[in-house]
Amino acid sequence: MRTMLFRHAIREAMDEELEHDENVVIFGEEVAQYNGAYKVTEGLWNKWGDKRIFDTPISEAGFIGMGVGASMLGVRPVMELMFWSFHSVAFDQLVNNAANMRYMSGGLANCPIVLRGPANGGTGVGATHSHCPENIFASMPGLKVVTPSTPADAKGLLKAAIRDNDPVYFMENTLLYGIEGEVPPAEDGDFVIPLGVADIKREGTDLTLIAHGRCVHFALEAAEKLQAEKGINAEVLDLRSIRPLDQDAILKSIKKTNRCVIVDESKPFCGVSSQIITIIQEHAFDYLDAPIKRVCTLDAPATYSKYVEHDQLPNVARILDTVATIID
Amino acid sequence: MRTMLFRHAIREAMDEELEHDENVVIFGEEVAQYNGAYKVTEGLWNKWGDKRIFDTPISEAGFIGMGVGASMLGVRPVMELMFWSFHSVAFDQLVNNAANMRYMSGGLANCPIVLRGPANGGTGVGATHSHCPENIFASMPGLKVVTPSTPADAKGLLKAAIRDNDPVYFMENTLLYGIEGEVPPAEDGDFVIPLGVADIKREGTDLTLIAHGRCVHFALEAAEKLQAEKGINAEVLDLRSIRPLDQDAILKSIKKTNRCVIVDESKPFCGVSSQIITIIQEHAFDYLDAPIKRVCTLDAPATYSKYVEHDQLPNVARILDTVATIID
Amino acid sequence: MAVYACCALYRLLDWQYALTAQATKQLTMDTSITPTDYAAAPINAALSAEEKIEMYREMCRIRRFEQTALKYYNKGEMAGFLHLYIGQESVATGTISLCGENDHVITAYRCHGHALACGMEMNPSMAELFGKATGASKGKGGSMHLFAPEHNFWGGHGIVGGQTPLGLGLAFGVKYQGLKGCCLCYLGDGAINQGAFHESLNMASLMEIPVVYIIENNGYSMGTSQARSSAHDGPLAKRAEGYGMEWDTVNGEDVYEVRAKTYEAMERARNENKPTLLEIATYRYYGHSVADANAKKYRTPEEIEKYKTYHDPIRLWRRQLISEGVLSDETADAIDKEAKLEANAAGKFAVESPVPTVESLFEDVYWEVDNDTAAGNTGRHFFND
Amino acid sequence: MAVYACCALYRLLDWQYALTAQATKQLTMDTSITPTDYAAAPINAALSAEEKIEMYREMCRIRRFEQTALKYYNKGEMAGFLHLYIGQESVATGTISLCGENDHVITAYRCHGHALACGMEMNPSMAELFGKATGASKGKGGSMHLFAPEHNFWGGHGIVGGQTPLGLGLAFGVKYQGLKGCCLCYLGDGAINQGAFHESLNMASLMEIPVVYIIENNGYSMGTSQARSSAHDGPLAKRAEGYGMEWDTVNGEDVYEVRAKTYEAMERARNENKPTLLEIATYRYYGHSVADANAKKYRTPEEIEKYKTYHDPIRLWRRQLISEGVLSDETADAIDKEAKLEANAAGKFAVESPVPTVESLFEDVYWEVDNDTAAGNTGRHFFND
Ligand SMILES: Cc1ncc(C[n+]2csc(CCOP(=O)(O)OP(=O)(O)O)c2C)c(N)n1
Ligand SMILES: Cc1ncc(C[n+]2csc(CCOP(=O)(O)OP(=O)(O)O)c2C)c(N)n1
Ligand SMILES: [Mg+2]
Ligand SMILES: [Mg+2]
Repeated sequence: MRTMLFRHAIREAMDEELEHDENVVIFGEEVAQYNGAYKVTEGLWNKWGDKRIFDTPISEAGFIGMGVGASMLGVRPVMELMFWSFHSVAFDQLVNNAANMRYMSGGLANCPIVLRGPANGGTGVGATHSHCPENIFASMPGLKVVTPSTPADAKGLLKAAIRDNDPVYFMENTLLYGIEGEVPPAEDGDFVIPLGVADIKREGTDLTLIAHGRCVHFALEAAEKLQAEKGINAEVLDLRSIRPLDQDAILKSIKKTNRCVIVDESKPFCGVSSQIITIIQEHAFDYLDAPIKRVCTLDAPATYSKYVEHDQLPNVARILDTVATIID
Repeated sequence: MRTMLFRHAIREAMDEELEHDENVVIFGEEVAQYNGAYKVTEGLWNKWGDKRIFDTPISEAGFIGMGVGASMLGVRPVMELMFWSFHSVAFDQLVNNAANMRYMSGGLANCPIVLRGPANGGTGVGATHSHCPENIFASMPGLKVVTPSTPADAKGLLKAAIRDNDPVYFMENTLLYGIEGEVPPAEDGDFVIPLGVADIKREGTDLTLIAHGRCVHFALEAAEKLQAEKGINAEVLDLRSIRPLDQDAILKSIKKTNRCVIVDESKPFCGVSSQIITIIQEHAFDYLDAPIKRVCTLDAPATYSKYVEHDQLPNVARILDTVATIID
Repeated sequence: MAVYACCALYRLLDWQYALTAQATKQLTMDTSITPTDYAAAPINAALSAEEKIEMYREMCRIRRFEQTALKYYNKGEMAGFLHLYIGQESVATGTISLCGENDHVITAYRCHGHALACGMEMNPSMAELFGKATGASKGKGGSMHLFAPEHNFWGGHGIVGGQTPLGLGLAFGVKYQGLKGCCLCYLGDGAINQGAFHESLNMASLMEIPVVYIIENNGYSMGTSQARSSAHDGPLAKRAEGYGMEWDTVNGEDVYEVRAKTYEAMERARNENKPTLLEIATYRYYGHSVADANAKKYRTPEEIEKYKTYHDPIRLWRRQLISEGVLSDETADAIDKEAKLEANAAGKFAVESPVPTVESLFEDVYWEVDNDTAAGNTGRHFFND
Repeated sequence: MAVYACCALYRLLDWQYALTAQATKQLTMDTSITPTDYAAAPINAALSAEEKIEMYREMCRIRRFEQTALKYYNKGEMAGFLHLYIGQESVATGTISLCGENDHVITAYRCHGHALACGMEMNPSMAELFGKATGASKGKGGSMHLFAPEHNFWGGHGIVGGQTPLGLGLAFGVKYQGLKGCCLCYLGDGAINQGAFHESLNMASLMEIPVVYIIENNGYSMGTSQARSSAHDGPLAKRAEGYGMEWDTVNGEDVYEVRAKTYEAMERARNENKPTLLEIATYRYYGHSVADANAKKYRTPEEIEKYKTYHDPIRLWRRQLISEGVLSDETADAIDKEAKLEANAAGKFAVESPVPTVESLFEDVYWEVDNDTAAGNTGRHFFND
């Protein structure tokens, strides 16, 4: 199978969907003529021209609201937030207009939009630029939140997101843009991965590591170490989408392993991990042999300092330490 | 002891703090000449005049940012959001400038602000006006979140909030403004309730009901019914502040009762309740005789219809039903 | 710098500025405006008698609808807020009378007038205010959030200024789809100070989006007079100049003027993809919402009376049509009575309508779930324990 | 309507508009501007030779500081972004040279120049870029978030436009405390299209807040030329008229002009509590940030060369002072060399400084916790399991 970069997988998804549906239109800051701040949209402007992909002013509330409005008429905007952190200046459009439109209209209006861009720490850009807001948006009924971890998932999930008739917030990670992975060739037909299906990235029996986004890679690395160093066989479950959530897959794995550590780059207080714990303790209470533990971003605003930023984020060492508290 | 209305207790707190510190200044939409959309600031403009309390345009990002900026110079703004729901148009000022300023300046700048106003459903104003964002703001290190349930708590906690040197987001409830309760007379001296101290609103042995804000009243009513109808003696723990959080009080009560239902008006996904569950299952895992259950706002955008809004919110009947699933 | 570009047609509005700024001026001012100057504009000259009468009927319907709603609101039949449009009917009626099949409308929470003018029926509108299952939004939206996409009416939006980028988007959609149309996006005089509106104005002008922004300047945002909420030099609409955008001011009590100037803006949008910012002077008779206890405190009873007496848009239009010989007093009364009956029937319909079920709370959250698609059936969507 | 108010002094800026709009014009334009017109303004006439030289020194320090930073950034010593101010030094230097003890400064992420001009030292500034414990913010803020409150410098802010209400607040604070001062709040030409800025302009004018907003118009927001981001009619600053606010345009390469016009605005703020919107034409030589791979794609190498050759503010000021007889070539070189040595020393300081500890992550989150108060010790503040 061919391999490709994460960023190119995302681009390919957009390229194919631009082809697939003439209502798909891409906009955001620097996505067209500049080719994208992170080169995710590279070449699309050249190929598709001003109508299908264009640059906007630095007006996130304005352009996202515009996307929501246009989507009600059947346009399918795929909008880039240069950083998901900039959700803060467009929050009303994101959580009221996009999330509530269908509801408040009793189903008469509809909002088939995709917002995508990087949401992550780890790049030395400090507190204002390192938000991981998947917990916030997933807490809002009406929204869907997707956090791919591999090039193939990124492509397949983004295509599903663009075809979805509900607002989908697609959170990438700048530190994954450069990773390479297998992606089925375009000739093999449409490659779409449904939202709401978790993926067992590694089978195991002793412990479940639940993760999403970049943390999946930490979990996988930790799992190999656990196997090699302690003979612990960890299962790694990649949530892939936070809402809809594959609860069945979570519970199935827990019922098999009876132990769980959640690796989650969002902050601990009311983070995604706290919701997973809530679900597990309710639905698999009797299957747990130990409290569920978690490895989240340390609970302070994101530091700038590259000397400690790595420690502030979930990482392999912290996962191993945490696992050690519930299994040996 | 004298009794007073919840809204008057809040007003008295502000009145006293205006007196206590000349840096305290109140502003927001309609707070001065109109006397407040919910009459919480009634009379203060008459008494204190334009310098200490004034009206702003409908520019939440502008006026909250102004408060943050002024606070760095030692001014102590107490700002009203007519509805906390309007946080959506000022989110950046609230979660970046207020929450991160101290951090990003390495402690050189400081943000002693209070944002207050009602955050609740139940008044038939629909999805855009019924947000309960305590989970969102409490998830941000750097912020403090307070949710009083009685007139006395409202007064004492607001005074503590105004004197606090960190940003405090104080969430009231329009449906509590009209309740009456005992409040120590002003002559008895400064009545300040520290943030971070939960209050046992009812002692019990069989079950802990954890709540905050208006849900405390539902919990209390449910507890009386449980006692009367089933002989179940429920403890009602009022969190009072969400961050700082009185974890000790929570764990102590759980270790006594071994059973817990959380009553929380925020939405279930990543709500405050999910964080409490996370803490309990980690720190009191072996003390639990049953999974922790919760009664949250039903997971859809807030409906407008008064015919079902009550059912969408936590209420006594839902608490009783939920309690019945873990104890009889 | 900053010389106020004097505008000859800026009458009522000028007056209103004076009014709010210096309350003493209000009783001495000239109120002898006759709404005829714009009758000769081609778009008005082309009106048939029926069309003129239709507008009269529309205004009566809006007012009667709201009077009925008010009655039930006061009886406790409705939840939350009720923001009445009474006094402003000429704005929605006049502007929306110009809309064709590719023109779209969106507004804020004071939305009943626009909804009806777009063709939304009274029954589902009224039932929505009641929160009944037969409401346009099945009781989920309420008074601030009426919707009728089949009539190109896209709400009803509760967050001040939040609809302004949506209006941009509707107009963008029309243009994207290669249609000749525009979007009329309404907002209040207080809403102009929300950031999202500013962003929208810049984008509309920069990207040539066929949107017409209409400030319904009724002089107040809740209890705050326009002078206390907006710094400006000349009309509010003049802010458009900062974006290289066309603008105009309109005397809202004159249906002919409303139509003539809005038509110009709509044609500019449809033919040149150029946006316009219009400011229409108008007045609300009731409080900000019915719950506004201060409605007569931040403005004098005399001020309100003056508007009702001299500037009521329905009365003025009726007088105009009668003077044109288009309408007789009897027909006018009959039309009004019919509107009243229709509103009463809608009230009755709403009263008798069923209430929503709790299960229905989870409908209309996700399209994919409602439509029982594969996507709607994959993964957990709702998180009630 | 919308006639562009011609402004005789609008030279460089006019040119720049032409430049970005029609790239062909750039090589034929007149570049023989001599920065002397404003030398006679009282605020400039009053300058001592030392003060003039001080400004030269400041500009050299800013440039040398950033060149050193760039060197270390390219070596991989820094995290994230580095937004260089090189080419714009006259703006921060000229404007901040006017600040007294009650004047405050706040800006966006391109903040090194303002920080140094305010009096922030090179060592903590450089160490902050390195993320070291000796950094001004202990390595927590980084390049975009320098702070020096003891010098009335309030950051360094990363969210575009997010600092503009803060600037309003600093100015409000000065006024509230009964002091005679103002706030200089800087933003870029791209930032003007953020909603928060619009809200701030209205409030500043309406509430009479002594703030001076300074648009540093360097022609681009990342890869987007001003013409592609803002719709306007005349200068960007003219948007101020929509708020009844004073405005002016400034040729940023001329320190005298920068000072003369900014002084006027500051005096208006200090004496009359009236805000001003200034637009200062300037240019950045490097990419948006050092990571900007396209820096020479969205603008031609010739354009950049032209600015460096004919409009470099340091070279122009140096030439000016030499022609005034205030500075000799030798002294000028010596000052520059000293600045370079200072920057090198700061680099060395940063290299040798200790890194932060993981424990320090939890400092500076809450004042009450850091100060070990009762409040800081009540309840749980941090939620690491
Ligand atoms: C962002 C936001 N802030 C505040 C409010 C509360 N609010 C609702 S309407 C209103 C006044 C708006 O006045 P205006 O724009 O003039 O419209 P009008 O009511 O006169 O039609 C206010 C403050 C809101 N709904 N949204
Ligand atoms: C709200 C927000 N949107 C986008 C960005 C990303 N961004 C940072 S700087 C910038 C360009 C700003 O240009 P301008 O205001 O002209 O300032 P300059 O860089 O020229 O100094 C962009 C798009 C951001 N930091 N914040
Ligand atoms: Mg109004
Ligand atoms: Mg710029």
